[in-house]
Amino acid sequence: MQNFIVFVLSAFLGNEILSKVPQTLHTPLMSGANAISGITVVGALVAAGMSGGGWSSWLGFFALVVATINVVGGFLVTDRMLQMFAKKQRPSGGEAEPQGVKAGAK
Amino acid sequence: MQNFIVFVLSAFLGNEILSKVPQTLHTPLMSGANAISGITVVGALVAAGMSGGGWSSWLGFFALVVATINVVGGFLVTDRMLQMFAKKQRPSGGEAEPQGVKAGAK
Amino acid sequence: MQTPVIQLAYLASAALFIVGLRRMQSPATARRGNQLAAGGMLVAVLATLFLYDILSPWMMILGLLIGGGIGAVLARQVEMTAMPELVAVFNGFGGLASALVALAEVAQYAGDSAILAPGAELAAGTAFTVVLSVLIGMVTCSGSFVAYGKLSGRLSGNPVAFVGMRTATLGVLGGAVFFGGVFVASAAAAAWLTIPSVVLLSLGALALGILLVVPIGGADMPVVVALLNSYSGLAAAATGFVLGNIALIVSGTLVGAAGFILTVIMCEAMNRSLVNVLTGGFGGEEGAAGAAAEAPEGRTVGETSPDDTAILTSYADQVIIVPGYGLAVAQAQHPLREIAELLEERGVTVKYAIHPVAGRMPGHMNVLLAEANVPYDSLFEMEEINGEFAQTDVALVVGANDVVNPAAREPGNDISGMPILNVDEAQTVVMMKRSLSPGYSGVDNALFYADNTKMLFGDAKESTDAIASELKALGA
Amino acid sequence: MQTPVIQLAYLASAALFIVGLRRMQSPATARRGNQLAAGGMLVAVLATLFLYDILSPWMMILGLLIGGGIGAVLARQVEMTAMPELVAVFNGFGGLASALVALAEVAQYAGDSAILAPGAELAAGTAFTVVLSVLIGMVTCSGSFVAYGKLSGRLSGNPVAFVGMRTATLGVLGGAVFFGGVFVASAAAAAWLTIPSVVLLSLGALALGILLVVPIGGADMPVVVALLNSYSGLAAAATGFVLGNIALIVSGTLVGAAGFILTVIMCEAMNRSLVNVLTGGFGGEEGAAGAAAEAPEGRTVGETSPDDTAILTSYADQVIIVPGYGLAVAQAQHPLREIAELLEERGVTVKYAIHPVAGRMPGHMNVLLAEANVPYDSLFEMEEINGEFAQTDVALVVGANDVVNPAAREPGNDISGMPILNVDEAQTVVMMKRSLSPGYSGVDNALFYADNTKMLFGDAKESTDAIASELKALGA
Ligand SMILES: NC(=O)c1ccc[n+]([C@@H]2O[C@H](COP(=O)([O-])OP(=O)(O)OC[C@H]3O[C@@H](n4cnc5c(N)ncnc54)[C@H](OP(=O)(O)O)[C@@H]3O)[C@@H](O)[C@H]2O)c1
Ligand SMILES: NC(=O)c1ccc[n+]([C@@H]2O[C@H](COP(=O)([O-])OP(=O)(O)OC[C@H]3O[C@@H](n4cnc5c(N)ncnc54)[C@H](OP(=O)(O)O)[C@@H]3O)[C@@H](O)[C@H]2O)c1
Repeated sequence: MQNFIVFVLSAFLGNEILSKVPQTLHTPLMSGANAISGITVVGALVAAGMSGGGWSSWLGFFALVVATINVVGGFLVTDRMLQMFAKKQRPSGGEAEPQGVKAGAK
Repeated sequence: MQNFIVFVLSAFLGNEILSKVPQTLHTPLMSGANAISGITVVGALVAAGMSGGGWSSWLGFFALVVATINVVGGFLVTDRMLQMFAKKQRPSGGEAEPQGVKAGAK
Repeated sequence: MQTPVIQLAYLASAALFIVGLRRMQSPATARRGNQLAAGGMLVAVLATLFLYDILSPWMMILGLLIGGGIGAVLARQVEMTAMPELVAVFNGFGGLASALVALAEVAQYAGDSAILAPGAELAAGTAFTVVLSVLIGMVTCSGSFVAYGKLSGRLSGNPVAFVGMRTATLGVLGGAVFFGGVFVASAAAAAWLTIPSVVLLSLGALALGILLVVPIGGADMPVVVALLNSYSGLAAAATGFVLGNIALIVSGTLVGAAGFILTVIMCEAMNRSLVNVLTGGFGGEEGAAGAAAEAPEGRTVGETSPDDTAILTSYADQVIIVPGYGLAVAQAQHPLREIAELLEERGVTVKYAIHPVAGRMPGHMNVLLAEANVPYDSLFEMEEINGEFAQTDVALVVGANDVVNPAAREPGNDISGMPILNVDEAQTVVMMKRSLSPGYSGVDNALFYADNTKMLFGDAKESTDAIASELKALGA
Repeated sequence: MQTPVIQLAYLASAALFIVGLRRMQSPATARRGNQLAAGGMLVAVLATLFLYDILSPWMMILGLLIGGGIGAVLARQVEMTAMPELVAVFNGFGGLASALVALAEVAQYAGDSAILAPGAELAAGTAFTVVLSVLIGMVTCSGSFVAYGKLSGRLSGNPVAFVGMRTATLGVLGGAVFFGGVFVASAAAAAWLTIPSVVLLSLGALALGILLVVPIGGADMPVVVALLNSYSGLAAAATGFVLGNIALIVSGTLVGAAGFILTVIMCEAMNRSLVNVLTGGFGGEEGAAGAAAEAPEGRTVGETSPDDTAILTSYADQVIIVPGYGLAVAQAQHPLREIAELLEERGVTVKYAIHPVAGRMPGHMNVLLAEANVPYDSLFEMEEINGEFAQTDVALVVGANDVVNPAAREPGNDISGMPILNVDEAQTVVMMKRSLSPGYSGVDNALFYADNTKMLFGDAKESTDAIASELKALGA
C-alpha cells in the first residue's frame, strides 16, 4: 500500500515536472528519461549479487549487463546532445541574455 | 521510513505545484492551503473517537471542534474570494479570451 | 485500524488536494480547485467517520457541527480587508488542533482509557514525532494569535522588545527542547514523567510562539502569517507521523511547502532576508514617522484637489492607477473602479499597476480590486507595466508609498534594492494619502517633493468619491 | 537486506533524479540536470554494491564494466540523425533488464539456490507484480527492437499486416494473460507450474511486442518509441514493487510519466489520437506516393536553381528557414547554418521556424540545428513566428513537407486540423526537396503548384552547399 502511495505521488510529480520541459529539449528528455529507467540496474545487482549461483544468478548477471548499457549509453548520449545546446549562444547577445532561450520559452 | 519518503515526495510536489501559482492568487492560496492544513481533523476524529473517554477523549473533541473551524471557515472564505475572481471578466473581451488573466500570467 | 480501504480513501483525498492546488494556478480554475480540495477533505472525514471503528459517532458529528458552524460564521462575516487577520486565526486553530491530537495520543498512552488506539504504545520514534507535533503546533497557535492581535490592531503593531528578550526566548526554547527530551526518554523508562514533561513542553511552546512574534513589527505580520501557515502544515504532517496517517503527511507537507514558498516570495519582493524579518524591529512604528510629516526645509510640496485631478485625468490619453495599502485601509476600491469606468467612457486608457508587495499580503490588491469588480485584464504586474510609465500622462497613486519610493534605487536605507514601480517617469503623479508620513518601512519619500508630483491629501475613500462625482459632473 | 541507510541512499538518488529532470526545463541547465541524474544513478549503484550483502562484488563490477563499455561505445558513435534508433535500442535493453530481474526473482524462489533473497517467497501480491514486470518488460523489449529495425531501415518501414493479424494479437495477449494467471495461482498452490508458466508468459509477451509494433508505419515509430519509453519506466516500477525497492518505484514512475507526456504531445501536434497511431497503417509507404511525383494535369511547377535562390535571398530583408525531416536525412544542417551566416553578414534577418513535429522526433530539429551551432535565439516556435510570414520575403523550406502543407487547413485528409507553418503567406517560397512526392503522411501538397512557390529539386545537402558557395561568390 505504501509503495502504491509512493507510486501515485511520483506520477503526479513526474507529470508536474515534465510537462514544463520545452519542446526544444524533448529529444534529450526522451533519452535522459530512458537512461533513468535503467535504474533497474539496482534490481539486477540485487538479483545477481544475492543469489548463490544457478539460473537466477545468470539471469541477474545478464540483466545487469543489459541495464548498464541502457544507463551508461543513455546518460552519455544525452550529455552529448546537451553539450551541443549548452555551447550555443549567439556571440553578440550571449552575455546580456544568459538564457537566450527563444524557441524554448513557451 | 516509508512515511519519510512520502514526506519528501510531497515536499517536491508541493514546491513544483505551488511555485507556479500567480501572485494574483496568493491570498486565496494562503487561505486555501490553510484550510487543507485542517486535515488534522482526521487525526482529531481518530483521537477522540477511538478512546473510551477521559482526557484523551476531551482533548480529541476539542481538537475536532477547533480543526473543523479551520477547515470549514478556510474553505468558505477562500471560496468567497475566488468567487469574486471568477465573475470578473471584462464584458467585452470576456467570451473571446476565456482565461483573461493578464496580471496573473507571469 | 487503518484498513486498505481507508488508506485508499486517504490517498484519494490527498490526490484531490493535489489536483485542487494545481487548479490554483489560474484564476479561471481556482474556485473549482478550492472546491475539489474541500471535496478531498470531505472524503477524508467521511472515510474516517464510517470506516474506522469510531466509538461515538454522534459525538463526533456534534463536534463537526459546532466547529463547522463557527467557521462558517467567521468566514461569512469577515471583511475582505481583514483577510490577513482571519487567516491568522484559522491558522492558529489548525496548529492548536494538531498539537491537541498529539496530546490526546499521549493521554491515551498514559492509560486514562482502557481502549488503546493502534500505535498508542509510544516507541521512541513516535515519542519524537509527538514532541515535534506539540512543539510546532503550539508555537503556531500562540504565534498566530499574536499576529492576529497585531494585524487587527488589538495589540500594538509596534515591535515589542525588552532587555534580555533574546535571552528569554532562547531560554524558553531550551526549556521546551529539554522537556521534549525528557518526554521521549520517559516514554521508554519513566512513565510518571511523561505527562508533566509534555505539559511543560506545551506551555513552553506556547510561550515561545508569543516571544517569537511579539518583537516583529505589525507590518511584517503577513510574512509571519505565511511562515506560521507553513508551520501549521508541518504540525499536521508531524501528527501524521504520530498516527501513521498518510492523508495528514501528504496534505500537511503540501501546506508546509505552500507557506514556505509564499514566505520566500514575500521576502524577495521586499528585498529582505527571512532572518532580517524574523529578528524584527522593522516598521510598525507609525508615530515615529511623525517627524517627517512636515515638508523639510527648502523643499516644497505641490498640492492638488479632487476637482483638478478629475479634469487632469479626463484629458489624459493613459492613466495608470497604483493602489497600495492605504486603498485597503480606506476601502476605496469601489469608488476607484468607478473613476476608472468613467474615464474609460471618456476614451482614456486606464491600467492598474500591481506591485508584488503592495498592501499587506501577497495578492492583497488583487483580492480587493476583484471584490470591486475590476476586470483582470486591466491589472498588470510590475515587470509588464514598468516600461509604460514614460508614455503615461497621469499616474494615480492611491494609498501606496513604499512601492513607488525612489529611495529604493539608492543604497543605504531599509528598502534599498527593492524593485519599485517607476511612477516618477509619468508626466504627472497624483498621490492620494493623508499626510507626508512615510509608508510602512519608515523611509522618507522624495517623490512627495518632485516637480511632477501633486499631493492629494485626505482619506483615499473621500478623495476618490470626490473625484468620481466630479467626473460624473464633467460627463453630464 | 535493505537497511535504513540503503533506503536513505535510494531516496537521495530519487531526489537527484527529480532535481535533474527539473533542470531539463531549460537548455541552460539541462546538461547539469542530466549529470545530476547520472549522479543519482551512481549513488544508487554504489549503495547497492557496498551496503547490501552482495555475494560476488567482483562479478558485479565485471558486469557493470561490460555493460558500461558497450553503452559508451554506442553513445559515442551514433550520428545525431540516428538518435531515435539509439533511444529505441536502449529502451529495449531497459525493458529486457526489468523483465529479467523479475525472472531471476522467480528462479530464486523456484529453489535453484540455497540462499533466498528477502521477499523471495512469492506471495500472491508479489507474483502479480512479477507478471506485470515480465509482461511490460518483454513487450517493451521486442517492441523496441522492431521500432529500431523500422527506424534504421533494417526492417521495412511499411505497416505490415496479414489477414487475421488482429485476431492473432488478441490471441497472444490472451495467452500471456492466461499464463500470468496460472503463474500467480501456481505460486501458492502448484509450484511445478511456476517455471513453465512464467517462461510461456515471457515468450508470449515477446511475441506480443512484435505483433503490436509491426503493423505501425515507420513514420509513426517515434510515437511508439516514446510510448515504449513510458513502458520501460513502468516495467522498472513494477520490478520495484517486486523487490520492494523505492528507488525503482520512484524513478520508474517518473520515466513512465515522461514517456507518456511525450507521447501525448506528439499525438496532439500531429492532430491524431493515440489509438489512431497504434492501430496503425498510417504512412511509411514511400513508394506508394510515386503516383503523385509527376505534376498533375493543368498544374505547373515553378523551378529555381541554387544560384537564383542565392541571389533572391541575398536581396531579401527577412528570410525564414523551415527545416524538416529531409534536412535530417540529407545532413544539411551545417551548410544551412553557413547560408544563414552569410545572409546575416549581408544584413538579411534570418530566422528558423521550428514546427513541433518537424523531423521524426519531438525536438529533432532543435538537436540537429544545435549540432550545427545555430544560436537558440534565431529559433522560433510555430506560434511565435506564424504571424511573421506575411512580412517575409523568402521562406526557405528545407526538406519539410507536411508541416507546411496547406491541405491541413481543409477537412477530409490525413493531416486535416494539424496546425502548420503559414509559409504560403511569404512573398516567395523556395522548397528544397528531391521530387514532387508527398511527405510522410502521403497527403499531396498544393504548395508545390502555388504561384509564389519555386521548387529547388535535389538532395538538400547538395542544394544548400551550392547556395552557400554562390553566396560566398556574391560576397567577394
Ligand atoms: N504585500 C505584502 O505581502 C506585504 C507583506 C509585508 C509587508 N509589506 C510591506 O508593505 C508595504 C506596502 O507598500 P504600500 O506602498 O502598499 O503601502 P505603504 O508603503 O505602507 O504605504 C501606505 C500609505 O497609505 C497611506 N494611507 C494609510 N491609510 C490611508 C487612508 N485611509 N487613505 C489614504 N491613504 C492612506 C499612508 O500614508 P498616510 O498615513 O499619509 O495616509 C501610507 O503612506 C511595503 O513596504 C511592503 O514591503 C507588504
Ligand atoms: N517530429 C515528430 O515528433 C514526429 C513524430 C512522428 C511523426 N512525425 C511526422 O513527420 C512529419 C514531419 O514533417 P516534415 O515536414 O518534417 O517531413 P515530411 O513531411 O516527412 O517531409 C519530408 C520531406 O523531405 C524530403 N526529403 C527527404 N530526403 C531528402 C533529401 N535527402 N534532400 C532533400 N529533401 C529530402 C522528402 O521529399 P522528397 O522525397 O521529394 O525529397 C519529404 O517530402 C509530419 O507529418 C509529422 O506528423 C513527426
